[in-house]
Amino acid sequence: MKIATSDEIRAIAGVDTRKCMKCGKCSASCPAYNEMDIRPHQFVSYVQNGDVEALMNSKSIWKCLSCFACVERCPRDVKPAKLIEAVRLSVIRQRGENYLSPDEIPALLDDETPQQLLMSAFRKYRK
Amino acid sequence: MPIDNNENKEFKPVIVAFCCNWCSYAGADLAGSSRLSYPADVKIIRVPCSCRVNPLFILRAFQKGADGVILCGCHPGDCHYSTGNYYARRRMTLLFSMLDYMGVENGRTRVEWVSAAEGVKFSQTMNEFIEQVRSLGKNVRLEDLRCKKN
Amino acid sequence: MQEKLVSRAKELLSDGTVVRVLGWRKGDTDFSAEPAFFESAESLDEFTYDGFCGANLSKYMIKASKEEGKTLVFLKPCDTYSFNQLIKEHRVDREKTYIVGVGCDGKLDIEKIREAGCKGITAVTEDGDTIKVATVYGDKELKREDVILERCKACKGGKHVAYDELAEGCDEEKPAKEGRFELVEKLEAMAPEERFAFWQNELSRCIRCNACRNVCPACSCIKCVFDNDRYDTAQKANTTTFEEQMFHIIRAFHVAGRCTDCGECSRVCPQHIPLHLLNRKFIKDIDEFYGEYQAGEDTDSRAPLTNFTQEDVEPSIVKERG
Amino acid sequence: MQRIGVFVCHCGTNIAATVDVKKVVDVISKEPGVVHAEDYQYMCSETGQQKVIDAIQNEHLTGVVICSCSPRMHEGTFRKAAEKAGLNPYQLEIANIREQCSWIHKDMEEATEKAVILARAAVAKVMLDTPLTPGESRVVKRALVIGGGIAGIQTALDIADAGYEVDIVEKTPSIGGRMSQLDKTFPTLDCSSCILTPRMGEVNAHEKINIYTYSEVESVGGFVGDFKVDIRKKARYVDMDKCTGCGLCQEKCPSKKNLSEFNRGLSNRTAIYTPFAQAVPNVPVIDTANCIHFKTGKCGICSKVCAAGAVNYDQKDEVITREYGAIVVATGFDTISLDKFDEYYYNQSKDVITSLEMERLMNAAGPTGGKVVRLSNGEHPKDIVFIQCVGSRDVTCRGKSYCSKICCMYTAKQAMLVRDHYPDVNVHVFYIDVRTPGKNFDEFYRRAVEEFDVDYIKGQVGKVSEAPNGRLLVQGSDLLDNRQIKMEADLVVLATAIEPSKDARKLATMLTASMDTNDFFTEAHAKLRPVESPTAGVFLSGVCQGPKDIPETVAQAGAAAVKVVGLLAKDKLTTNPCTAESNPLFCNGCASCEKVCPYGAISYEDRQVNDHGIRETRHVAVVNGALCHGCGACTVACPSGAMDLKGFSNRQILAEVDAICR
Amino acid sequence: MYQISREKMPELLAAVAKEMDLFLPVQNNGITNFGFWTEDAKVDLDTLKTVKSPKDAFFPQSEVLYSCYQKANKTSIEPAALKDAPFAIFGVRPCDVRAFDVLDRVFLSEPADVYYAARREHGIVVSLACHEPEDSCFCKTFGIDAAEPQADVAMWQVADGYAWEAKTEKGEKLTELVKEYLTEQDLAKEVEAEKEAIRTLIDKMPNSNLSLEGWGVGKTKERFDDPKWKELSDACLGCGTCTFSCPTCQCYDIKDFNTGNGVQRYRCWDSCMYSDFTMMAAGNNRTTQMQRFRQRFMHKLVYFPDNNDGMYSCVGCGRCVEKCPQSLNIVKVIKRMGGTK
Repeated sequence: MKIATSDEIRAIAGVDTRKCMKCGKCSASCPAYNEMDIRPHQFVSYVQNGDVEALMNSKSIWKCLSCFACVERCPRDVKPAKLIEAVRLSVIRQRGENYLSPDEIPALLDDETPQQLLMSAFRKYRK
Repeated sequence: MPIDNNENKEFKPVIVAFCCNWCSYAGADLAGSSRLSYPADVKIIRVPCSCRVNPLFILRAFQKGADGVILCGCHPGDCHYSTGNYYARRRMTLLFSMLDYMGVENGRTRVEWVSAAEGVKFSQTMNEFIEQVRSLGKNVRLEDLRCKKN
Repeated sequence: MQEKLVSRAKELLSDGTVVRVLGWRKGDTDFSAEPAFFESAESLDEFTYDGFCGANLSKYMIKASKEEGKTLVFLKPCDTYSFNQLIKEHRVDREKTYIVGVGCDGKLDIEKIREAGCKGITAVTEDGDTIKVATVYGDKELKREDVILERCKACKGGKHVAYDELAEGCDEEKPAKEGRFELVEKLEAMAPEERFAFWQNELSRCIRCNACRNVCPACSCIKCVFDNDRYDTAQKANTTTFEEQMFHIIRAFHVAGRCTDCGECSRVCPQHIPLHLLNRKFIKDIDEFYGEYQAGEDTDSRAPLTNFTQEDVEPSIVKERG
Repeated sequence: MQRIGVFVCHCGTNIAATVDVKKVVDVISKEPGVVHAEDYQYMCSETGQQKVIDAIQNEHLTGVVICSCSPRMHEGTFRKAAEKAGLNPYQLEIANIREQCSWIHKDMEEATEKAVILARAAVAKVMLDTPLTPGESRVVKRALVIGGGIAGIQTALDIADAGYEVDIVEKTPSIGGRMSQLDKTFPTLDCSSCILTPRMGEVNAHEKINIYTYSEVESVGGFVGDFKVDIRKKARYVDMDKCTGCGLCQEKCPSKKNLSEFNRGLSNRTAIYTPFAQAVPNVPVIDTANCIHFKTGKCGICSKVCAAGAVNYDQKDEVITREYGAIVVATGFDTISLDKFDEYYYNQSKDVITSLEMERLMNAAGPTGGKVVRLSNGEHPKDIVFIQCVGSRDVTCRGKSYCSKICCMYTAKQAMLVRDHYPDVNVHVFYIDVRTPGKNFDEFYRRAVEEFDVDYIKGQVGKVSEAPNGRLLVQGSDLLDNRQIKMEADLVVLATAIEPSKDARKLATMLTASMDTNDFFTEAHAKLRPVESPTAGVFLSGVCQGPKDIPETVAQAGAAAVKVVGLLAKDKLTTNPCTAESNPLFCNGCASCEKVCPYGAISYEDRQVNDHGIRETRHVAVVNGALCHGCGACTVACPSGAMDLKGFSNRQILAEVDAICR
Repeated sequence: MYQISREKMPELLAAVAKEMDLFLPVQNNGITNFGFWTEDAKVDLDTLKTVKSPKDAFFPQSEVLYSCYQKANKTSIEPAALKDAPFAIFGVRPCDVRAFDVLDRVFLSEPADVYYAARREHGIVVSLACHEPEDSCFCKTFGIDAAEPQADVAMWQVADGYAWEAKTEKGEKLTELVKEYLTEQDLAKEVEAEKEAIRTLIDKMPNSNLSLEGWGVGKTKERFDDPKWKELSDACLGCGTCTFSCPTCQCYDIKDFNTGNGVQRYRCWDSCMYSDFTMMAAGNNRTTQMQRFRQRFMHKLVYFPDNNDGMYSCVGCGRCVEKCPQSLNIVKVIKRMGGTK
C-alpha cells in the first residue's frame, strides 16, 4: 500500500491541522470512540506529526460512522471526520484495498438493514 | 553589509525613502546613533504616517530621476494613528502590483515595517534595497526624458 | 420594446412622477444614438433604444440631480452598478431619480463593425444574433457576438442592482460571462520586458483627450488632479511616455475598488487602448488579496481601499509571486 | 518673495568631522530664496539660538532651515527660538544631517553632497510652509461615565475625588453591574457585595457625582473637551424625590411572576421592583410590560399603598442634554447566548446552568438562599460537572475566537466553594488549558485540586444528555488517559464565553470610537495608550475594551480616571496645527476620507461655494481640527487632492521629492 | 506623370527617409496614426482616416519653446531650435491638405508663429486621393474634392500601384530624389477613371451634400442664442476627442515644466471643450459645457469664416463623427440647426 503524505491528507480534507488546540471535543463527541484504536483527536496530531501510515493501517477508519458530530462541534474548524475520510480514501483508492466485497453482503443482511445503508457502505468502503 | 565600491562605482542610484515620523524615522535615527552605515544614496523624507504617502509622490520620484522608492512605517498593529499603515499597506500593494503589471521592475519599490527600536533592521533594509536597485541599474522604464541629467 | 419604453416615459411625465427623461435620442444614422434629456412628450418621439445605446447614462445623473424635480433614467443592468457607486459617493440623489431598468443583449460597437471591413455604411439593422450592414460598397452580415462592445464580452449577468421598475422582459438573469480576467492573466504571465513593451506601445497612442476620464462614472471629481495646477500634476498633453504612464496609473488607482468594470473607458478611447485591462488588474488583485468585491453591487459597503484587515497581504507579495 | 536663512551646525565634530560644513553653507547660500547661511559649533546652544533669532530679525527671514541633528531632538527648541524672534514656529524645518548623514557615512565628499541635498529638500519644504497657529478649544469640567458597574463606579469616584463633576449613565434601574451579581471573588474569596456595596454608597453620596440610572445615551455631538450628550431618562413611574424606598409597593404588587433579570431568570420579581436589596438608588421602577395597571388600566395598588405618593403612572421619558469634557465608556459585558450549543443541553435541561447563574445560586441573597440544588427538582446534587471554554476560543460562527480570561479562575472558585460547603459532592472540571497568570492565581487553582480534591479532567465535553434515571449524562474525553468518559451528573455548569454588551456597537457609532471585529472597543495604542480610544476625549474602562477580571478592571478604571483628570485639568486645549484641511472647491463629497479617518474628525456639510464664478451648494468634507491628529490617511484617500495636510502638504512633499531627485 | 508600384513603395519611402524625416501613416496594433518612418514601421497607406490628423507635422501636440537653466546664480535661456531641414509628410488626404490652409491662416498671419512657419517652409506634402471614401466623409460640403488633392505631390491609387504627380517646385525636388523608383507613364486615363469613381462614391455618402444654410459669415446673432444648443450639448462629456483628432483645431496652452535642472516652457494643444480652457483668475469665461460646445462649432462654422473671407475651419474629414464617445458631432449640429438637410 502506498502511504499518503500529511500534505496530501490535508489537501484532500481541506483542513488545517495546525488550528487544533487539543481540546478533545471530537473524541468526546464520538459515538464510535470505543471501537477505535486511534481516536479522532489523535488523527489530527498523527497527521500533523506525519504518521499517516499508522492511520492508514488503523481500524478506526472503518469504524468512523461519518456522523460528523466532531465536525459540527469542533471549536477550531479542524473537522477530524474529514481527515478520517481523507485517510480512508487514500486507502480505498488504491488497487485491491476495498474494505467491503459484495460476497460479504449476504451474511450481513437482515430485515432491519435498510437498502440505503448498503449503498452508502459501498460508497464509503469501496472505490 | 559592506558595500562593494569597485564593481558599481559608476552607478549611484537615487533612492527616496519615505519614513513615518513615529517608528521608521526614529529607527533611522537609531541606525544613525548606532553608527550603522548604509550608502548615502538614500535620502529620507519624513512623513507623519505611512498613510500620508500618495502614489503620486512615488511616481513623481521616479519621474524626477529616482531609481528606487522605499516606504517605511510602523509595524502593522503599531501605528501611532492605529490604522494608518493598514491603509498604506493596501495602497502600496495595489500600486506596486500595478507597476509590476506595467513592466516596471518590482525590485524598485518596497515597503518595510521598521520600528523605532529597529536601527539594525533599518540599516540592513537600506543596504539590501540599494544593492537590489543597483543590480537593476538605472530606472528607464518610468523615466521622464526631460528630467534626464546631462 | 422601444414603444413600450416611450409610452411608459410619457405616462410618468404626464402623471408628474418625473419632470424629465434621460435616455437616448435617435441619431442621423442607425448607429449614432446619443444620450439625451427629454422634457416633453413630443420630444420623446425621438427616443430610441437599440443596439447602439451602449452609453452608460448613470453619470449624467450627477448633472440631473442638481436640477429641480425628478428624472426618469433608463439604465441597463451594468449601468445600475455605476449608479449605485455614485449613490455611495453622494454624487447623485436617489430621491430625484426614477430608474427604469432596461434589458440588454449586448451592445454593438460601430468601430468593430468598421474593423470587420464595413466601409461607407448606410444602414445597420439588428436581426437577432445577425447584424445586417448595408454599405456603399455592398451589404454584409455579421454575427452579433463578433461586434459587441468589449464590456459585453464580460457581461455581469443582466441583473439590475438598482431600479424602481423593470421594463418588460428584462427580469431574467443570465449567467455572468466567464473569462473576464483572461487577458490580464495573459499579461501577467509575460516577462516584465514584454509587459513593459506591451503597455508602452498601447499607451504611446494616448492623445490625452481625457475621454476615458470624462466618461468614467467613478471619475466624478469636480476638479481632477490632472486639471489642477496646484500640485504640478496638471498635464494637457503627454509630453513624454512617463506622462502617459502617470496619467493612466493614477487614474486606475483612483478608481480602484470603485470601478464597476463598466468598460466605458475602453469603449470611448479613440485610440482603442485597452484601458479596461488596467482596471481589471486592480479588480483581480483586490479579489485575490482582499476577497471578492464588486463595486456598485450595493450602496453601503466599504470600498477595498478604505478598508483593511489586520491579516492583509504585505506589498512584498508582488515580488514573491514572481 | 521668500527670504530663507540656513544654519548649519557642526555639533562639535559630530557633524563637522564628516560633513564639510563650510561647503554646505557655500553651496546652499546660492540656492534661490536663500538670503542668509551660516555655520556654528553648536546651534542648539544659547549662542547658536541667538544667531538664529538675530538673523530672523535682521534679515527679515520668512523661513528658517536648521541643518543639524534629528528633528526629534531639537525641532521644539528651534521652533521656540523662531517664535521668540517673531517668526511663526511652523516656518522652520530641520535637515537631519547628523543621524541620517554624518553618523552613517565616512566619505567626506559623499556625506557633504548628501548634506547639501538634504538641506535643499528642507529649503524646498520651508518655502511652502505657511504660518500655522494651534487652535484653542474649551474644556467643560465634567466627565460622563457610561455604565455603572465596578469599572464605571471606580472611574467616577477617582475623577470626582480629584474635584471634577461626574455623571454616570446606567441603563438598568441600579448601578452595581455584573459584580453585584457575583457571590465571592477570586482569589481571596471575599464576598463580592461586601466590597462593592460600600463603593456604591460612596458614589451615591458623592457631591460631585450625579447618577442617571434607567437611562441611556441617545446621541453624542461635539468633540474632546466639549461634548454634547443627549441622555434619555426612561420613565420609572416612581418619583425619585418622593420615594423613601420602604418597599411596600413591591410587597403588595399582585403581578409577581415576572422573571428576575438580576437573578438571571432563576427567580421571580414583581412588576414594580428594585433589582436587588442593595440597589442604588433604592427606588423601584415599574415594568410596564407586566404591570396590570399598564396592561388593563385597572389595579393601581402600588399607587394606593405608597404613603409618599411617589408612584406616578403618567411619568414620561425625558431627554436631557448635558455637556462634558470627557467621556468614559464602561459598558461591560454579558454572557453569550447558548442557542447554538445544543450539545450542552442548556436549553433542554434546568440542571444545566451558566456560571453566572451558578453565582446567583451560590449567593446567600440568591433564589435558593445560597443553597446549591438541582433546579429541576430542588434536590441536593451528588455530582457536579464544570465545563470550561464554552464558546470561548471557538473560531466557528458559534463562538468567540478569544479567551474570556476569567473562566478558569471563577470555575476553580466555584468548584472549591462547592467542595467546601458540600464535601459529599463530587466536582469534576473539564478543561482544555488552565490559565492562571495573576497574583496568587495558580496557587488558588492548585488549592482547588490539592486541598479540595476537585477532579480536573484534561479534555472537552462532547455531549450532555439526559440519562434514563433523570440525571444528566456527560460524555467527554480524558485526553491524558486517552479514554472517553461517560459520567452521570446532577448539575452541569457552563463557563460561558463573555461578550461586550449588545448596545456597545450603537454607542461606538455615536462616539465615532472604533471597535474590533468582536465589538470590543479599540484602544488608541495597544501598548502605550491602552485606556484611551483613538477618538480624542473618549476613554475606556473595564471589559468593554477586552476581557479582564475585577482587579484589572479597577486598575484600568483608575488609569482612565487619571487620563480624564489630566484632560479636565486643562483650561484650554491647544489643537495640533498640522491637521488636514479640505478645499471645498475641489471636494466632491465622495466620503472616502471620512471612511479612513480613525478619529471621526471629518464630517460633511452643505456649503455655498464660488468656484471661479460658478456659485452652487456642494456637499463637502469639513475637518474638525480639534479631533484631527494629522496622520494624513484622508489626503491619499481623496482622489481630487482636495484634502491636504498642513505642515506636510502635497506640494511640500513633492517639492522635497523634486529637491532630492534633482 | 509617374507610376510607382506597390512593391516598390517601401523602397521609395526608405529612400526618402534616408534624406529627411518622413512622417506618414503607421499602423500600431490595428490603429493607424501619423508617425515617423522607421525600418520596422508598419506603413499603412490604405486606411482612409488616421485617428489623429497629420497636423502634428506642423503643429505638434506638444513642443518646447525654450528652456531656462540656472547655474551658480546665473540664469540662461535657450530657445528651441527651429526646423531647418526639409521633411516629408506622406499619404495626406485631400481634406487634411485643406486643413493645412486653415492652420496657415492662423499661424502665418502676422505676427507669424516662427515654429510653425519653419516647419511649413520645410515640409513637403505628398497627398493621396481617397480611393474608398467612408460614410463619415463630408468634405464635399466644404467644396473639397476628394479626387483632387492639392499638395506638393499628388497620388492616386491605380491598378497595381499609385500614380504620382508633382504639383509644386518642392514636389519636383522630391520627385527628383526618388526618380529611380518611379517610372514615367501616361496614366491620364486611369487617373481620370479613379477620380470619376471617387466622385461617384462621395456622392453616395450620406453627408456629402449638407446644406450650410444658416452658417457662415455674419450668422453670429442668428445662431448664438439658438435654443437647440442645449439639447445638442446635453450629452457632451467635455473631453477633447473631437479637438485632438481634428485637423484644424489650433488652440494651445503654454506651460512650464520643472525638470530639476531647469524649466522648460512648452506649448501643447488645448481644447475649448475643457473646463479649464483659458482659465483665468476669475475663472473660465465659458462656465457651462453648453457654452464650450457652442464655442467650438460657432468657431468652425461662423467666427472663423467671419474673419477669414468665408473660409470654414471644418474640412469634413469626419474624424469627430466617428470618434465622439457619445455620437455628438458637427454633422448633427449642421443638420439640426441649419434648417434644411
